[in-house]
Amino acid sequence: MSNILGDVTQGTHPEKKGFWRTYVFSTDHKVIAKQYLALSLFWAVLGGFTAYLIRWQLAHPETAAPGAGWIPEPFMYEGVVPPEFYNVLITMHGTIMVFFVAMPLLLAVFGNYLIPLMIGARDMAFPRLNMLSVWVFALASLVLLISLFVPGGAASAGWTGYPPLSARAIYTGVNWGMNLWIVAIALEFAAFLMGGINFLTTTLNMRAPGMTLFRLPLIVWMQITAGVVFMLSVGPLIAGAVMLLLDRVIGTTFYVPEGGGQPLLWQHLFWFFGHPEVYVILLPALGIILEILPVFSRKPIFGYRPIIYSTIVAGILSFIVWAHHQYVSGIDPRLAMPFSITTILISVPFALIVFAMIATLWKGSISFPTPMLFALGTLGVFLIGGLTGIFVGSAPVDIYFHDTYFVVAHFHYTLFSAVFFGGFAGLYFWFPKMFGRMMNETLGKIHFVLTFILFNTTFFPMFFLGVGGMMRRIANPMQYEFLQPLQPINVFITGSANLLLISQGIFAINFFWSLFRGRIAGPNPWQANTLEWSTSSPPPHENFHKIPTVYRGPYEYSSPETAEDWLPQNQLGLEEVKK
Amino acid sequence: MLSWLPENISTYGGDIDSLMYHIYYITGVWFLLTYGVIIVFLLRYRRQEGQKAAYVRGDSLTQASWLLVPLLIVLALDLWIDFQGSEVWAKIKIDAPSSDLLVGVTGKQFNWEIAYPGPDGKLGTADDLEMENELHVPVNKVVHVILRSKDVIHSFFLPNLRLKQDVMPGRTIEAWFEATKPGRYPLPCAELCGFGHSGMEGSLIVHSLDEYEKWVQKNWPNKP
Amino acid sequence: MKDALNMKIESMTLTGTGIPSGKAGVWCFLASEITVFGGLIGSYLVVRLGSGGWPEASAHLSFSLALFNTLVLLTSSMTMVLAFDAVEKGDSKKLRTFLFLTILLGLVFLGVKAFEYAGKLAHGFTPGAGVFWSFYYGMTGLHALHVLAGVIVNIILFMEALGNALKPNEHRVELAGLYWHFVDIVWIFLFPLLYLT
Amino acid sequence: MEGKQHPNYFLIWVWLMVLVVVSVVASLILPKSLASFLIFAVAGIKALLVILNYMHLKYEKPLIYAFVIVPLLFALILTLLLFPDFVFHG
Ligand code: HEA
Ligand code: HEA
Ligand code: CUA
Ligand SMILES: [Cu+2]
Repeated sequence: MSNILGDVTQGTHPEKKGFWRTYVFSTDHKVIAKQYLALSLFWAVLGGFTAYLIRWQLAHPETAAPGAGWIPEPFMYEGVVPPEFYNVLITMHGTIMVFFVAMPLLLAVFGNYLIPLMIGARDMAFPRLNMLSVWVFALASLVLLISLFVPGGAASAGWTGYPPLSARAIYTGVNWGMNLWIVAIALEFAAFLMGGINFLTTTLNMRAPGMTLFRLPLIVWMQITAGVVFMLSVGPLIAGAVMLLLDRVIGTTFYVPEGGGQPLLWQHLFWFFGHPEVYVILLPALGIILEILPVFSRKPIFGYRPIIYSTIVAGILSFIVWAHHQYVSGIDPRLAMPFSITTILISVPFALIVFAMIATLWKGSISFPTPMLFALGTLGVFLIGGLTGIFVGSAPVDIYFHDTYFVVAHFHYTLFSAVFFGGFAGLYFWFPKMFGRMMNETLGKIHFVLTFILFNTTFFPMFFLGVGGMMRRIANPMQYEFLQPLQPINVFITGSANLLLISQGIFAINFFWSLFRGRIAGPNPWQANTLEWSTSSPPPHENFHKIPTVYRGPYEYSSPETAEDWLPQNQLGLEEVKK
Repeated sequence: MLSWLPENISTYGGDIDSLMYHIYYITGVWFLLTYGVIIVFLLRYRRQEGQKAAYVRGDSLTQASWLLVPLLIVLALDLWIDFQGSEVWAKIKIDAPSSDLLVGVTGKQFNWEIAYPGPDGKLGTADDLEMENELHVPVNKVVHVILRSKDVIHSFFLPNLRLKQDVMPGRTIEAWFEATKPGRYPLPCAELCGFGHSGMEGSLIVHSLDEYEKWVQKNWPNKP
Repeated sequence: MKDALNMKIESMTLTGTGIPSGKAGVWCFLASEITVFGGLIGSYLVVRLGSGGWPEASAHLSFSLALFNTLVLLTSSMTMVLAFDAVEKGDSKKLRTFLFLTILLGLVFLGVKAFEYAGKLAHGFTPGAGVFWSFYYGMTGLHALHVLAGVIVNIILFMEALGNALKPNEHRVELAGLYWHFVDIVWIFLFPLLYLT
Repeated sequence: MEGKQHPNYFLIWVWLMVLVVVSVVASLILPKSLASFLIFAVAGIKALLVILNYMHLKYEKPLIYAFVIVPLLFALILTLLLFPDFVFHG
């Protein structure tokens, strides 16, 4: 504990350690990444289960959900979801998916695993802090799990937790569940703050010789931008969460109007974080596809620097768009328009990134193994999500679309594309590096096709629901006469969603099967350039036998310098040999 | 897709709808373009024996202009959307016309309480009439709604009028509309407000002018 | 094989900013702390300016206790920086003295704070007594927690200094100092925000 | 530490004390608005003294300045954009 900030230079470990030190209390960034992977997959299963119950209730309200009969009484009644539990379900679904799946999977897993390897370092700048981070995250997970089982039930004010609904137990009947929810999220923030500090310091200080900032792989840029954006946006929400917790526990009135408080304040603090947060999730996913596209088109990334600048511009802009979640919440109407303008303008930097990706394909030599398929899937799905963001970004249009399924469709198109398409792309791509074995291609392709089709059949119809006026967060659309004609869509969506969930089983099978039976990968199965591929798979403790020296940028594919179509960053090229 | 919109019966609903269509066409074209280009590239440049990819890094200005020109178009379209949006927004939210009729709507778990000011036109006086979940208004009149909440946040949603406004406890928020067609329309709550949120619904009853007069006569028989 | 020395040499050839990692990390942490207190103080400002009428409530605060605490905390910042100075000069006796003084001053601050809270609570100014009191307890409470954390860090350093175990990690006195001064700066603003205006 | 330059720590402390007294006196004798202005100006100066000297920002690289200025800027933006909703509302 006292040595948390010790440099890696002081923290050399002897090679041999017991089981506990190697797999559980390890300070090795690769082990920590895998621990995060295990936790996030655990939560993904739980998040998927909540989605199943939500979808069942929406399509077949007040009927027993198959396979849910075992859930005991205060929660469900022989498989039937009561309305108060429906609110718990969406709250937990949103919280789990955003904070306990997306963040750990995209930031903690890929960031931890890749940053040191890609910059040519032996570990993070603060390995012990890194270990602390995963354990704080595990604690957060535990607290969130416990919150499900305390008397009074779990948090049920939506993942956005708007007060006063969330500020006083009388409005929901939820007491400790909500308090623990706040604590869990605060702990999660603490874990990712540690992670962010580590990512940034590591990238600043631990780069291998020759690894200048503009030779970093783009995913590293994306990860640290995401980390910085996270660290700078989460502060006000931490303050806001403290206020919310105090409101609940010691009776302050920050958000309670009877005591002079301001419920609207929470919304501002939440979205000041909440919007940057969605880019915190998106950027690493974009980073993943930016790594994969050049490898499988055997071409350099088109416009490496412009992409970096766009990322930074998008990161900065993301701090001044937050009130687009509040157009109809009673903010000053004069405020809405500037926010609407900045919101829509943020499409410019993302357009650049998208165009750069497309230009990378141009005149490439493109092959389609599973990681490439998922990368292209991410791009395709994110495009729809981003473009529909323009609808809700326009303030007058959002008057109608706010809190309808149009928004639900929009954010599943963006989030799901980032988290699952992007996450799967990354897992299929780096699985050989992480575990030394290849994943099965056939199963992978089947998984992709099913996920891509079923994702679209699940979420595209939600746009129609939204246009038709269906509100989100309602437990039973059949209670509304004007929504009854839309019910067949809901039934269709639920059918697709169930198949989508089941088809993820293919991934699970592939994952575990390949873990033990997959083809041995070798150090560089994709013939990629970045440094992680220059060491063995999986890399040894402390990553490299000798710290590599870097001679060039990460995307020198099909370079005229060599006859091969790839040229690793650490390989001496013609020019260096001449010298 | 947008044909699923519920029937529009408000004076400014048309503006919102046409803005929606504009965005729909713009994004639709971009969608088709980008998807088209991606698919063409994927087919055209798939791996073939003995063919090496071109070494293009997009560094030079001529190459980067392949990014910059489309980007300028995006920027122009963005500003266009913003510009149109500002006009519609100003019309709806900032330059509200003066009211012909005032109603108070108070959200509470889990009902809309509706207060009509009565003949004196003022809310909070003795001749007020209170009703649950039924909002009666005349057609073609500008109605101002005074929104309040007794407990948590609710959201006053009239899909057919393209009107949605959260009600915020501790604050008074004003919204307005002018309905153009008599009938009965849904008035759900669109913000999560507790276990009874689902099903919190009232209705808007738009009367023709003489029907409205009858309704007024029934409720305030000795109107001065 | 790779022993500590080897790694040290290697790490010197790494490409970096020239800022020691520990320091960069702490500043990075402080950057996000700035937004925590920035958000809190910003909220306080707007809510206060928007509702008027708070000077009456803030008149109930004990100005003299807060003034005393201000002096205590400012002084503790000096002792902390003198402790760091002692590290640079390699004077471990002075280091122990100044760390001890800093801890002591921190504890005095917390003691006074506790006394102040008790007095307020006894007069019925509970956290629920209005939004001014919410902010009062919220802001000073969060700050006090930071002071407490700083005291704990300093105590750990002090213990190590006692056993001379600090030797290889002396730079951590500087890092702890950065944090401690930051907490001091927060108080520099809380004092006028709550007690003076 | 580069160059072993040192501010005079004790002198800085004296200044801090003086400034505390200034702001206290200001709050007692000056009219309200002027006093507030002075008090926050003084608080700013005190903070600068601490950060530049005790935290040695004076001797740091520009990157560290960014660690201070950027978050302050964002906090400022947040606060300013909160004004319409909480200060200027009817
Ligand atoms: C990863 C997640 C993610 C991402 C990337 C985005 C991206 C964007 N989002 Fe989304 N959003 C969410 C996750 C995300 N969002 C979530 C979770 C919510 C709901 C939270 C809740 O209430 O529970 C939400 C809600 C939300 C709202 C509030 C809706 C409401 O509640 O009423 C708005 C409104 O402006 C919005 C806008 C945008 C915009 C403009 C973008 C832009 O960044 C998109 C930019 C990208 C493109 C535009 C595509 C590429 C560009 C081109 C191909 C060029 C052509 C384009 C033009 C000419 C315009 N989002
Ligand atoms: C990353 C974010 C994310 C993801 C992936 C999802 C996935 C899904 N979500 Fe959603 N959702 C949210 C974030 C997300 N969601 C948020 C933030 C809300 C708002 C909450 C609120 O209103 O407060 C929401 C709300 C929401 C609603 C609206 C509820 C309402 O407003 O009433 C609905 C309704 O259909 C829904 C459905 C689904 C479905 C069917 C899926 C399916 O796609 C799920 C499919 C499941 C998986 C893909 C996981 C499978 C498991 C694995 C991949 C691991 C297996 C591998 C091993 C074990 C090795 N979600
Ligand atoms: Cu009222 Cu939802
Ligand atoms: Cu947003």
